[in-house]
Amino acid sequence: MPEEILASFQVRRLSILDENGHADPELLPGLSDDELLRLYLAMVLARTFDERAVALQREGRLGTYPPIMGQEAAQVGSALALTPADWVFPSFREMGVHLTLGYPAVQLLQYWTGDERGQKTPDHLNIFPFCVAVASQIPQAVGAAFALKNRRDPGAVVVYFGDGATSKGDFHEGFNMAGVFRLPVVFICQNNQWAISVPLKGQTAAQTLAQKAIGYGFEGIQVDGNDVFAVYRATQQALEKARAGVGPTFIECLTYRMADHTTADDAARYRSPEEVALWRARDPILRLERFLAARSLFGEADAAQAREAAGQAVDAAVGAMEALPAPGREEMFDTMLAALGPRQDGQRKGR
Amino acid sequence: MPEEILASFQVRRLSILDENGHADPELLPGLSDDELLRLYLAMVLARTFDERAVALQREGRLGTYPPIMGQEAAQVGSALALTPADWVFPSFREMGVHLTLGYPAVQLLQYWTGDERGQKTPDHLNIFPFCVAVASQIPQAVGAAFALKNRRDPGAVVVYFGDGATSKGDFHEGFNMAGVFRLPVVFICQNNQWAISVPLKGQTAAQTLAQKAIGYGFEGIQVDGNDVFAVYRATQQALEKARAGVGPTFIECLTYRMADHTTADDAARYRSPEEVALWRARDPILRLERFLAARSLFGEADAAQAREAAGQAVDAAVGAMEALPAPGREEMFDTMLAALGPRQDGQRKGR
Amino acid sequence: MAQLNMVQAINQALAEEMARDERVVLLGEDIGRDGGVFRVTEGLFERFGAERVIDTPLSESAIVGAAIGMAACGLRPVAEIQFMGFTYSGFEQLVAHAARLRARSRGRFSCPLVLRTPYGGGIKAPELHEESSEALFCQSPGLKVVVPSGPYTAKGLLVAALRDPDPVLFLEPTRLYRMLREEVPEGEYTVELGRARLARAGTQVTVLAWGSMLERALKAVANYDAEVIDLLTLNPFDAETVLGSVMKTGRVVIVHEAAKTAGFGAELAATIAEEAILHLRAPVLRVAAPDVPVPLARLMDHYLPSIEQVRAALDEVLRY
Amino acid sequence: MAQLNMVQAINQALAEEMARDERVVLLGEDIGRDGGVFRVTEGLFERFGAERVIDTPLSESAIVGAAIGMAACGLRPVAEIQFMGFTYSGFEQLVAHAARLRARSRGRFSCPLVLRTPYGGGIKAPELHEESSEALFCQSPGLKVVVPSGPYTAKGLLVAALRDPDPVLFLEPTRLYRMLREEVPEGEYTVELGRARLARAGTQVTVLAWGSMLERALKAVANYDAEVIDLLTLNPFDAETVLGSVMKTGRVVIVHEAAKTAGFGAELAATIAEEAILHLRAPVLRVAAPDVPVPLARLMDHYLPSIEQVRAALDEVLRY
Ligand SMILES: Cc1ncc(C[n+]2csc(CCOP(=O)(O)OP(=O)(O)O)c2C)c(N)n1
Ligand SMILES: Cc1ncc(C[n+]2csc(CCOP(=O)(O)OP(=O)(O)O)c2C)c(N)n1
Ligand SMILES: [Mg+2]
Ligand SMILES: [Mg+2]
Repeated sequence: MPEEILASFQVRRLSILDENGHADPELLPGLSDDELLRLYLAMVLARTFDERAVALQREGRLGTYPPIMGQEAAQVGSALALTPADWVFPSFREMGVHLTLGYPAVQLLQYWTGDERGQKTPDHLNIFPFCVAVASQIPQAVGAAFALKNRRDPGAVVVYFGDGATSKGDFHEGFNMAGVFRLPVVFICQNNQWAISVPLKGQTAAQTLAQKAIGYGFEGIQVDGNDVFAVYRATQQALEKARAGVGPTFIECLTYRMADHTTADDAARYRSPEEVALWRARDPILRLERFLAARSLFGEADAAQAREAAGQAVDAAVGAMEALPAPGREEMFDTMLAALGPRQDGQRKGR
Repeated sequence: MPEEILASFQVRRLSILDENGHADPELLPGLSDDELLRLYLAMVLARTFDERAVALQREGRLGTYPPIMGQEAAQVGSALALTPADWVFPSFREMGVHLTLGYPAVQLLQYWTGDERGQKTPDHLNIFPFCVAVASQIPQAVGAAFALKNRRDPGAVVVYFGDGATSKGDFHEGFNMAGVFRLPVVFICQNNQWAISVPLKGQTAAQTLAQKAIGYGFEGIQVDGNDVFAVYRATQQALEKARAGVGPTFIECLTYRMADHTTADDAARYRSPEEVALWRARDPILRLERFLAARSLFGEADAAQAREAAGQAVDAAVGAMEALPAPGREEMFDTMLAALGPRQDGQRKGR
Repeated sequence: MAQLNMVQAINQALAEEMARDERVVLLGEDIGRDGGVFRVTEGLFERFGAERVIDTPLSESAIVGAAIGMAACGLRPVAEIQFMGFTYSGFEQLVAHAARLRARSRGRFSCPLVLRTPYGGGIKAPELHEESSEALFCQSPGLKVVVPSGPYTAKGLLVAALRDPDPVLFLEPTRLYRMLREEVPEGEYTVELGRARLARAGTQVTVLAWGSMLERALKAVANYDAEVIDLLTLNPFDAETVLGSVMKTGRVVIVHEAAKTAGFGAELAATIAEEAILHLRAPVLRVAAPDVPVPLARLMDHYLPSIEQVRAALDEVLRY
Repeated sequence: MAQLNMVQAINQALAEEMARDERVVLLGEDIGRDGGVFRVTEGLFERFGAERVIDTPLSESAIVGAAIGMAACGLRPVAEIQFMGFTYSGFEQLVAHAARLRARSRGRFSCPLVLRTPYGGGIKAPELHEESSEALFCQSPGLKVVVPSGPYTAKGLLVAALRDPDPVLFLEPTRLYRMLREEVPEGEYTVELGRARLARAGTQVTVLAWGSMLERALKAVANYDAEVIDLLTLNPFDAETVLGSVMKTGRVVIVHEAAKTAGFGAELAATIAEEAILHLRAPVLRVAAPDVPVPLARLMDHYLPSIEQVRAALDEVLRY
């Protein structure tokens, strides 16, 4: 009768590709050479876009911008596991997801100049607008999963957020509701270990974020977030579970924000260069290059060529973005409601 | 490298006193006969107050009232572990805590007639007002714990809430913050298995509520909430930990709401009489009586006498409450701000 | 045609729309098996099942947030928040997200949800169960705010809200739930959003009211030559009808049960002071609750505007 | 006396009060080692330590909620919400709890907290970083709402807020943070809460403004005989000063950057329409943002009231 153990739980960690480019053959997803190269090119595109965006901001050609550098494996690996039927709810730092899914780079740039037209997702993609209010996209994604389930839709929902988001009430309410109704949703946390200046241990006393899933009665797993194969595999398995009606999964991608929080931030104020250097060595692109090289899929020249091609694509997007006309005053009115009220109507006409 | 176990967790359950009144001698708290009787009398007082309050409501002499029947062990057992230096943040269903700590019964009744004056805690008690907005008292309690720690105050904070509250964002944000700062706070959930008509499994997919603490990096334990010794022991240990700077504890008291949610509710709409009967047999008072009887501390006559004395005390409170003058219009103004603004001043004067 | 109270009228509107349109789903606390704490959703769980009448965990922010995701993904969610005072914890989802999704996505996604919540005082309930904070939500340009004043308008406005392509906050005056009975046609009819209703014609003074104060205002004007306008929709409100009446009478009394300062009466008065000032013969008076937190039952009669207070205001403006 | 900008003035107020009163503690996101995203708390973590300058998890509701508990237990918490748009997720704690604790406990507990947040548009920041939803908080009778318009008033009002026995929402106009420099005395002084300030004397028209719109209003009136009143405190606002000026000039233009409908300008106009109508010679005009969601940077100039719009309103009322 006295003290007994009611329940036991374990948190697993998945990693497949190590820093030297060695992959665990049993866990390696069965990807063709073409698919492997696609992963690589998508990561290079994400990195290139990011570098260019930061540079544009420095030149005053873009507004405040949140770099994704270091998080390419987490973004590209998860995005490539998706199908067109799936829905994506991003936070504000998933440009690598967008690019991988084919969201026009010109629109991403446009958005980061402060032009909402960049948020109009093309019709063939199910990507919600960026969401700056941390964690508030999570219950929305859960609602989308409700709708998919209710409509017997074959898709699943993937929602992205950061480590900081795990402290918000909406993280909790969304997770809990998804658990209760076993909804087809995959929660992907890019644990880049910083929420602006607050390190992980200032965000939670929990040893891992993955273990937070225990409180909601579904599976949580930590993956090496700089390992594109681990991220891909975990996402794919979670999506399968979701589609099979088994319910939600929480994937913690342990990664690192290699750059400043945004271009308005100075990370040197609150973290050491040593820490950054440590993680630079764990660069997700580097290790994929090593893997590909070992498979003779890849050489120095290929790297250069990939970067060159990505650079051209981004340059074209920059050019196109800068050629766009400025939004007119009526943009404020024209998509806010299906039909404006009388006062708004007057205001639109300048009255 | 591949899949590894990162962390393991266990959730314990504590029970000391079984339904037949047998106690585990190793775990039984070292209480004197007097203290044991005090526990008992406090539970009888709580039960008696509750019965009378429900009856008064039926007669139209009290407003909507949320019965505590069945939860006396959880309330009295935890309250008796407190010291005067501790702070209490109740939800709205802790009349047993209030009575045990010496909160005037007349004020409790007054409050449930819809008279805020009942919420003016006497100066010698540190009990926050009832909090109807579910879970919102939790971050406030965490703030109080911050203050105690900051001021090197010897007290700790105890915050009460129900199973339904565990779904709220404020539960999460408060727990998480308490974990990060290792604050001296004890979280006591009276898991009475229902949140109005929603049963526990509609509230969470987790197998226990106690396991939710894992996500915050501190200890969670389930206790038999109808076992006053288990509740007392767990609370006392948690308070010691809090005072020693070890941080928060989450105690899930698994109990049952034997009555309707409130006097405005009809539980027969959503739960079976069998379930209620099952839990009636687990009545926390019954099993304490059996324990006391086995120790020859107690006979039938004592029970009758205890009930009689409690009845008289409550009757006196009812009489005193009903003799109170109605609150005057100026009551709305007089304690809302240290100094009213000019418009409020005019409104107070009827302008 | 049956005589229904407001609870029945709302229930009927929900049932009919659910039968008509399978995208309509309900979610909220205790709305399923229990039929809602006011029994507004009674019988719908039995009739439409757990997939369309969803008992949620106790999570107001997730209720609103999930409704947004549902709405964007092709459902027509009707979320219930058990009492208006608990909308505050879903406030961010409602004003920062539901009200802006169409704008943020430049029309790619819309958010046709209805958020129903019992609202207003006078029912002897605990704290936060009697809020009338409608003005908070009238500052969200993408959100409609609707307040029926009786069973007939309740049904017609709710059906209109359910079919609206944008989010609607639907405030149900709790005090009226079972107080009034009216002829309510079975089957489909709508009351247009954004239009006020002339509740009583008159020439000397215009009284503006909504929700449960309409009932009180109508009682108060019994012996006055007063025109009474029932706003019905607060955002966007029907300035045309309001101004038309004010220009005719030259006198205005606004009645609302929220505290006076920054209540929705302020917007009405301000609009009148901006658009009809040359027609005014008297000060624009607001009869409202005092600027104190909503009290509990035993002080509620002192808090809510009374018939006498409305009459005193009428007498005052009529002195000019 | 030094020339300080508003960031420096607020920093100085915090530092001085923390040195004077050890009960004053700060909490918020990134306010510690990072010194706040606007550097308002720079140096305070180093000077006062982690127990008094508390970097919290990313939890707005808990920040406000914890501040309530701290305040009730004898501290003087100053909570920072990183941008006003994120107060919405702490809304319940602020309006349902902080603003009511004294009333709910009938005076046993009080809640002397200050909630600081950057507020307003024009800084080219992402969504929800440029909200000016002050009117939402002016409907909470137990909560004071304060908006400085420059470094001098910022320091003096903040010190007054810190010493106030009740909760104060302190809105810092982000656009002004580094735009204006003023003489700011070192050491203690206060600017009284609840009092407006005559920013410019005049006789023909009264302009009411606050926060960052004051700067714009002052520019707009350059060639007019206009009296400009800087509200400083919105709740409770200084009706006496406002009405005194209006009764003198007979004309009013209200300027605010929030959307027009149900913005705080409505309360001012309504009060004037109630108390000073016989003195008015012209419609009470509001120059405000249109009723649309706050846009991003590239539309912001279309959204915020411009000097030209203020002048057009002045010209219009002066025609009467
Ligand atoms: C609710 C809310 N609070 C504060 C902010 C300001 N803010 C923007 S990003 C950020 C940190 C987010 O950290 P994390 O969730 O780890 O995501 P990351 O930035 O690392 O991608 C903060 C505090 C916000 N956007 N939303
Ligand atoms: C935020 C909020 N939402 C809804 C309600 C209405 N309500 C009152 S009690 C209750 C259920 C609470 O369940 P639980 O936390 O288990 O406490 P119990 O009533 O069982 O003591 C609900 C939904 C409320 N008071 N607060
Ligand atoms: Mg992060
Ligand atoms: Mg319960």
